[in-house]
Amino acid sequence: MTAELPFEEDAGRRADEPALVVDVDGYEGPLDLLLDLARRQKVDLHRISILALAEQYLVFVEQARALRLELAADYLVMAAWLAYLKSRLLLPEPPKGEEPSAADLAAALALRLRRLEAIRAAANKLTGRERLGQDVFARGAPEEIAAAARPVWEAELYDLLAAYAHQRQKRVQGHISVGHRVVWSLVEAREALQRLVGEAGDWTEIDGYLTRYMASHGLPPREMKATVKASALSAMLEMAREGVLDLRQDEAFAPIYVRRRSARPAALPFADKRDAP
Amino acid sequence: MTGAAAEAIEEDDDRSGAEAFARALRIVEALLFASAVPLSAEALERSVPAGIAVEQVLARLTEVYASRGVNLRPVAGGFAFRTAPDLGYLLAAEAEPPRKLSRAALEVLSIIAYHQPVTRAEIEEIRGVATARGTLDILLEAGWVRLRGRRRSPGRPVTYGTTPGFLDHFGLDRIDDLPGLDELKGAGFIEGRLTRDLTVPVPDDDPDLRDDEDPLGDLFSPLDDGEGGPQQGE
Amino acid sequence: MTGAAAEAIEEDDDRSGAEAFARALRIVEALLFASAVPLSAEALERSVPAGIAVEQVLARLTEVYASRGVNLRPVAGGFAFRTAPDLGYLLAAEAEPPRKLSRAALEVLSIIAYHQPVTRAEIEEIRGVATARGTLDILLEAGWVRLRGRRRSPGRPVTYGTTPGFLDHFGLDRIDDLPGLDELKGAGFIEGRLTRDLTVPVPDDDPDLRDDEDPLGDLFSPLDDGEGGPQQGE
Repeated sequence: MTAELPFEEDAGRRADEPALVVDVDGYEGPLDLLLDLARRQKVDLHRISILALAEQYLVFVEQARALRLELAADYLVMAAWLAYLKSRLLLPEPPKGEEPSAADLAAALALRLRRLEAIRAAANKLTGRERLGQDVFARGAPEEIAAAARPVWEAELYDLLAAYAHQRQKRVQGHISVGHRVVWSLVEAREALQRLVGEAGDWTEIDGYLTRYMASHGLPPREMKATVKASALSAMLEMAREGVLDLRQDEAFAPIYVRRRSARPAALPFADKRDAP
Repeated sequence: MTGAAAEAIEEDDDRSGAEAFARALRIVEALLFASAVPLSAEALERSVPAGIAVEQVLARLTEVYASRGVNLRPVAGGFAFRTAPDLGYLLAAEAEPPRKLSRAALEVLSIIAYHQPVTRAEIEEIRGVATARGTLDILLEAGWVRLRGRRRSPGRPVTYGTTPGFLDHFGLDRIDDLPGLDELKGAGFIEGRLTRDLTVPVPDDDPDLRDDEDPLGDLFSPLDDGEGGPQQGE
Repeated sequence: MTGAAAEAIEEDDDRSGAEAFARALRIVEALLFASAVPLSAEALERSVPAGIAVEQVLARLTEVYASRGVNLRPVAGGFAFRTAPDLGYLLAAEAEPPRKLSRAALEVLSIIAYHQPVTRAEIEEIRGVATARGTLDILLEAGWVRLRGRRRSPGRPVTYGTTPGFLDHFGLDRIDDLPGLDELKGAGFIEGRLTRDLTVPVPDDDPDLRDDEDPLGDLFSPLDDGEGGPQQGE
């Protein structure tokens, strides 16, 4: 599957690196990444295939995640939305409902890309101008002119706001007492998960398991909910990458299931549907 | 009065007119040379002898200086002497290096320039990404961007626009002189605010608040919320 | 070589020499214009085409500008453009240049703007330092701050607020166009994590006195303990 998608063309961006090493930091957000992928289709943005673009994006994100887990949330939100759009584009259109049609959504995305490209072209033209202090210069030793009657005191709104924000923040920070934060470390999360993997040969719902685990270890569940979820998710993703366990989530926000990795290779999140026709 | 006498008077008038014009040239030249920022024709007019059209003075000075090392240019709604662009390389060597703007800052600046008045949420809608902390701060500090007012919509978000300093820096006389405006128009991204959120309005740095910028106003105008895209509203 | 050929070469030399001189004129003109300090002939020499005597360039420029609104003059061991002496009246030699408001004054002003009506003690409570005598005077004198009334509390301290002149100077349409906490953060004025302790009030400069404000009235009323006291009703 992956081989079908021409990542060799990555060479355009960073020729000196192996094709699969993707530096997401080089992009200004998911729309920028999409625009770059779109340009590689080498067709006019008016005739871009949004379906192909969505597929390329999803593969890109998947590969980036396979290498490093810390993808910014913006990219994942876009990936989720594109996965949704892709499924809508592939399935037959339902009878006209309240939601906009898949074609409309695709057209709106194409328009956003064209708009971003247009404003970038404009930005390039702007910076190509002769700039003051760079290409042209003003009088180096200006003299005060009587004609311009100016107030005795001078202050800009910027200075006023900067002064206010600075001293307010400084003063408040002086009063902060940092509360003790209860943290469930990644190491602890890994331990818990390893035990789970030992027990569970079949799909187990992770939230329920964690709640039981916390209770059995006498940990306060309420205060630790966020840290437990965060650490468990990181640890799960890491272990999935190592091939220790499989993950499954049927749709966005649905419960996440884990099980010990079997011989058969499993799909990563977001890749569930890519083998669909 | 004899014909000869009338002629002599006319000649005198001519001469005194020419003298007044020459004096106006020197005055305007001195004022523009002394100032680091552009001066408007109206401001210059006040210092010029009565009856002299300051536009003619400016036209003559522009002509006189056209081939010189220093040129008179229309900038930011006024006039200013600036060194000739072809000598920039000599002067840049002496000057301190200009602050390099990040790609993100440039993009935000352009969106504000072409799209003003514009809110932070609108900037992020176009770029499809949150604006990093400090990006707007840099533009505000450089004096190119200012807080204009508030959009008359729920939450009354602050609107941003460009300053005369922005025009001065990029050598623009008016905001309509922004390069590439026609292309944006041609691409259909500038058509006023016809199609809700997918067009770039004609940029406008008129300091007067727009109809939809009047503060408190009516709090019940519809939310300008992008649909379809994965962007969260504010 | 025939005489005619030699003449032609000489003419060519002349022409290229004249071009180089013209270029040197432009370069020196631009350098002197853009420099913040007078430039010496030696400093200028480095930027001038080889074989051109910079003294001659300076002499010619001095001549060209002699009758103009701006003259080239030897100053402090170098050369600089200066306004012609007879036009000196255009320059504000006597007038004090506008002074930048101090950081402390800016802080006090911003607190008054956001927290008005506010007393001196409250300003000091927010800033955490005593306000230097004169800081408030400067703001009052600038016409940005006014005495509003008296807080109905022990000591009946004077309350301060902003004026229409304040809005005018800072280009605000209304006082609540001042950005709120989220907007200060969004524009990069506030960085890092926010704590719940940091709040920014919605500013309000309504000239009507608040419930806890009394009119300024008699500035010589005796201090009292808040309740009753020897205050006469109006």
